[in-house]
Amino acid sequence: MDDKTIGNGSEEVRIGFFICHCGSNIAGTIDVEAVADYVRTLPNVVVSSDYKYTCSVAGQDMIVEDILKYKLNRVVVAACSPLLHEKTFRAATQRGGINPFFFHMVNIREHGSWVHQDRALATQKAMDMARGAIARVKFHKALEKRREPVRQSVLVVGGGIAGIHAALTMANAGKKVYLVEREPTIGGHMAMFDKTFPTLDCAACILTPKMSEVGSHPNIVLWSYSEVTEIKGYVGNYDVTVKRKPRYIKEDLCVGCLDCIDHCVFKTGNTDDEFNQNLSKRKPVYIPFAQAVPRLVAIDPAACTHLNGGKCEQSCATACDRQAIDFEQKETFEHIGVGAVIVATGFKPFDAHRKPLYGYGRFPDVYTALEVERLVCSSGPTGGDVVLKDGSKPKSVGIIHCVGSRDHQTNRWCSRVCCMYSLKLAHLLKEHTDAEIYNFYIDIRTPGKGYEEFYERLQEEGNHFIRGRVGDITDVPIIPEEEGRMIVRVEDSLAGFVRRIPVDMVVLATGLEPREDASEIRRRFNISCSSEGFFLERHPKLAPVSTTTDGVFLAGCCQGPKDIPDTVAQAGAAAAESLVLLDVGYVEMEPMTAFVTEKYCSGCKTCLPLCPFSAISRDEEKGVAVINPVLCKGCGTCVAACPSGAITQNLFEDRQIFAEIEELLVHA
Amino acid sequence: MSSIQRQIRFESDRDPGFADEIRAMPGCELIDRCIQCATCSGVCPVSTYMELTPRRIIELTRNGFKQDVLNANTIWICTSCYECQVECPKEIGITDVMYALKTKAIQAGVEPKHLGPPVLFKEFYNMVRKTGRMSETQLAVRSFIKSNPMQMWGMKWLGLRLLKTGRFSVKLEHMPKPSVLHTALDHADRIDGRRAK
Amino acid sequence: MKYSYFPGCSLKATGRAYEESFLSLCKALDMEMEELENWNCCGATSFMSVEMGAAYALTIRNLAIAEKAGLDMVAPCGGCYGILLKADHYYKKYPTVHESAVKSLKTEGLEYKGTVRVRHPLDVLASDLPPRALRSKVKKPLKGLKVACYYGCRFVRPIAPFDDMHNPETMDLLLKTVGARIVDYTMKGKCCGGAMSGAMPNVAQEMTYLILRAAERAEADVVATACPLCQFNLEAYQDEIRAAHPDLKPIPVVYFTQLLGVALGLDATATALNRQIVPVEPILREKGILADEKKQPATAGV
Amino acid sequence: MPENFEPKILAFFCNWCTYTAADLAGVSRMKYEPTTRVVRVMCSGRVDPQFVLDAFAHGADGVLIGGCHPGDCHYVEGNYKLLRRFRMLRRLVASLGIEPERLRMEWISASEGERLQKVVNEMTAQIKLLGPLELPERFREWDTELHEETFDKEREVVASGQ
Repeated sequence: MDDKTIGNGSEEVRIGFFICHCGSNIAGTIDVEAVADYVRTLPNVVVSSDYKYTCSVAGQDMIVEDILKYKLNRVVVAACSPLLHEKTFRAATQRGGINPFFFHMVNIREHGSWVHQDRALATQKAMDMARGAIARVKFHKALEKRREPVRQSVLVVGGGIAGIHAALTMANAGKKVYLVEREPTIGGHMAMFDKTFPTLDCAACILTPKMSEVGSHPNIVLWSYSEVTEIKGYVGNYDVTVKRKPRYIKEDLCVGCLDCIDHCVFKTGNTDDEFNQNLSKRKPVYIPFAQAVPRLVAIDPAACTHLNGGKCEQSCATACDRQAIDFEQKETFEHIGVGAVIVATGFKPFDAHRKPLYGYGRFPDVYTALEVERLVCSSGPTGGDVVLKDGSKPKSVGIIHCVGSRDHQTNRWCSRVCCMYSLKLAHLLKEHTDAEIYNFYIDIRTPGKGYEEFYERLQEEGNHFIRGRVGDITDVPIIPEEEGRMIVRVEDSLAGFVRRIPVDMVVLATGLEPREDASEIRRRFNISCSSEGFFLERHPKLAPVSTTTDGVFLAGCCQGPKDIPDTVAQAGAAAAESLVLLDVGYVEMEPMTAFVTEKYCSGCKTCLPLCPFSAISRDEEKGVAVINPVLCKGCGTCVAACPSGAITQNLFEDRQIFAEIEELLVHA
Repeated sequence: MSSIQRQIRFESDRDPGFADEIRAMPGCELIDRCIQCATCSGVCPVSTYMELTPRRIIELTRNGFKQDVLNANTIWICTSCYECQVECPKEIGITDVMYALKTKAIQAGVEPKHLGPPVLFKEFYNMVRKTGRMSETQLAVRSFIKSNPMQMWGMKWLGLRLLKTGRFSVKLEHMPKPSVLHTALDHADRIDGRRAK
Repeated sequence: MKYSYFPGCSLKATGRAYEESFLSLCKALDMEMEELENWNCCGATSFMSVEMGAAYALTIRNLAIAEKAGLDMVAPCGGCYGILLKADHYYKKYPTVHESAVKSLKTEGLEYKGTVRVRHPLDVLASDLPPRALRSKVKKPLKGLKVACYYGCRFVRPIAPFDDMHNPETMDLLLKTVGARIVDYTMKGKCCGGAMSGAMPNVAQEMTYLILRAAERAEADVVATACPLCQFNLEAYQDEIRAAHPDLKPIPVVYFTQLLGVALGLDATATALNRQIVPVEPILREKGILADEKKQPATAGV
Repeated sequence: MPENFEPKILAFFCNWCTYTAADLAGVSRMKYEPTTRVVRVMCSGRVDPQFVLDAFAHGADGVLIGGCHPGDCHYVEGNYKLLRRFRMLRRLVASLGIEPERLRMEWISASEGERLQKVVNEMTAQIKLLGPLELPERFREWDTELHEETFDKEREVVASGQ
């Protein structure tokens, strides 16, 4: 075969090769001039040059100019990862007047200079990789991106502050929003907080207006007590199934008068109130808290006598003059179509039982931070009275930072918010009890607007700051003043000696971790997790709210621990990214789909069950397989399986890959 | 004596090779991970008696302040109960570091000559190397003679109590065949973290 | 059930009540303990403090001998148990330890492949007996006896193969099985001072004081231990501790094997109760566990 | 075995997991052996057994296939399809007399840069011990042998007068 004429049609293949120094990132380890010199000797290569920063405007212009000057019809760039700059160079190729898919990229930075030390071997590897690309690009074809319309609606999963803010932003932009929340009310963790740092705004005062706005917004469909069970389709066109759990209340009839709660046969609560961190009891028919949205009661099937098959006069049902209570209610499923998805499923507080050292669950007056949030809150279980389990007021409180965080035995990461919320709780506890407050910390981290100033304020308020992670909490006194109290044993590392500090109350600043079901959610939405289990953004700096799945965005603590300002900012960003997608109105589909060459297809049906997207069907008339390009996502599994080689995947054609393999191994 | 002394360390006071020697000993490889959180000192049952808390030992060791570390009473007070090691959030083998430092101090000959623990360790070592077993009474007597002979008087009641309950034995215990152990131990490497030349 | 038995040095001296009670208990439960041939001292904390290479070689030698026997190796002393376990672990983890030990073992024609399972009597009694084997043999349940189980350091630190590192419970469960009431106190895993009791008596005695005090406050009648060093430190120095802390009442400190023996109705020689410095019989009689008959003369053998 | 033998490992990495993991290893500057030559595919399910055989036939000393962990496939189940094929392929390769260490399949997720480093280094070390595969050279030898054999046979046939 004549090499000069391989390719699309009969024209001569003219390849331009460009290798990037990336400053010293590549050139420091790989002899780029040698690679350029070598590639120049390969067949069909018309021009081969190196450049300091190929991705710069000047670098791209060089490619465009060379395409015109040397009448190039193929371009190969050896630089960084295609996941970073393939788009850039495809665009440059297009500007040179040729189809962007006549371009191929060689990764010699992430897979080369950054991971190897031996200059000769790294250079050899770069030459091999370049040769493989040169061989493959000859077989490239002109391809067109297909456009698909985008549905003008969005699914927001999770109704914490992230989901609320994202939903409102989208809804205010005129888009239809489906907000799905697992609990009976939206509000998330923020609704449980008393005040917010560093401004000490009342959390409820700033959150509940947003919650009611969600509840009444004409563009928002709010499904609480519901879960997304299935999502199919692709960017711009997702088909979603939502399971609506029975709350045993007809939502359209309930007006939230709460008469049913008053008339429940249980005169006081019979089950732990999750919203109050189990510090109080609630009835089986309940509303999580006064400002819950939607303002609908729910009946807890685990606590309700009737739903457990017991005998009950069902006084709640008779009390409701609108007959809204329906014990026969079953779960239902809603099917919706959306253009984008914002995942805002939040976090789980670290379980303090996992650090037995601190005596949580052993000593009655060891609390988690979230429990203390409820204790200091005037709508909390004690009406805002900070009292110990025996009813007395603490005279001395120890706040232990970094519980579960920065710890190889539990979670390695810094949870980012604990320092600041500990300071806030220190302030509130001081205000409520006038106790001596001891903060036991490793480092105080206050990177935020007004945060360091808040720390200073706390210092001036007379709080104690002891730099040392607590080693022991004991009830064995060695001097009389320790009698009957918990004694915190800690090295005051700035003073350089060990101290024993008797306290009446211990607060554990528990860190943030991924929810237990994070990995289930991740699979459902086809996104990735970082090693610790938080959802992975597409790029840590440049695409912080996108995921590897187009049209699925992240907001809030499901992506990593963050405070309320950052969460709201990220939720806004996720909404903005979704809006871009919706407002452009169409998505360009990558052309790497598969197609069947009819004359080779024997109609054996091997491929049919392989496609997870049901993109392949059989034309019974012709007896051949047909691939629907709209449904095909371009994985290539059917291509590899076709016994007669009738299926081709654009950009990953057999002849392209074989050419690449063989040339990669020339020097082997 | 009462003149005011300058309290400062110069770079020349450091022995960077020392930190490497310790890092190379079993269990000591993670000392650079320490964030000085002080959990070790907080949980250590005897840190209250130490001149330098375990946290400071780690910091001084990794910075090569050999003299400060080897001369502190800390390493001899450590009872090797491993509380620090299992609670360390960075999973540093703190107890192993203490062992490593003890061997270094004895190698360098800077261990306190009349402090109970180092005297006990050396007596124990010599006895076990010779007989293969440890004989409690003999060991106690030998250690007391070298560290604090007067203490033996205080122990006389204890001795009597043990005698009365049949737990006192002055016999020197030994393995049936200690010679095999002598040869075996002579052929073990000295694991002291020093790079082979 | 047959095991290799590594007594360790203390069980032949101050801790002989442990050996006596443990071996009679094993006999009563049909567990065979075969003492390791020509065993040597595990090295304890002391040897390791002087020379590290020889220290690991010393410990691993015992493992190599046990490997030849092909049985699980039972080490009742907490110190021995912890050190054997750690040596086995480090032998596999650190090439320096491995190479040194291999060279040393070779001189005796030994090798260690790393297959020995080091066990503690607590582990063996709790996991290896058929269900209800212990309970069915109980003749004198320890009804009403309030026991503070004291674990100390080495069963669960730095490696905890059979119990919770932060809240060990095996001894509690065993003694509960024979009818004892277990009191809860926060010092059960704290260090007793170990080998320092002789070398730094004032330091060690403060540590034991806190443990005994905590047990006393929890209203324990007796403290149960599973290590000769712990037992010795907690029991033998009570008079000396009382000099500094007159509030400390005498409290018997026994081996858990002694209590199990009592519950199984084993005789006084088998349970070695006569070796107590702080006698335990009075409280056992008071609770009606031991018959309140004629006082037996203290006939301690040497 | 030639001195300083540097094995060539042809690697097929899926775009979403293992290729990204390799990028992460790069960004984290994790050093590993410069022995791999990576072919990027969108999904490990695209890896055709013929690719693997072709790689060996053209001189690869080893072939590494990297995909997403089971259940994590970007295309739902492409990696399961690979797994099925791989089982067959492994037997085929073994029957060709190629050592099993030379063909490896690994699930490496986007966050497991460290794992990628470990796998490449491990595989390189194993193949260095095995030495070069040199299948093309062996093919040439076999061809010659085959030629000679047939030639001999033909001669025999001619000599026997048929």
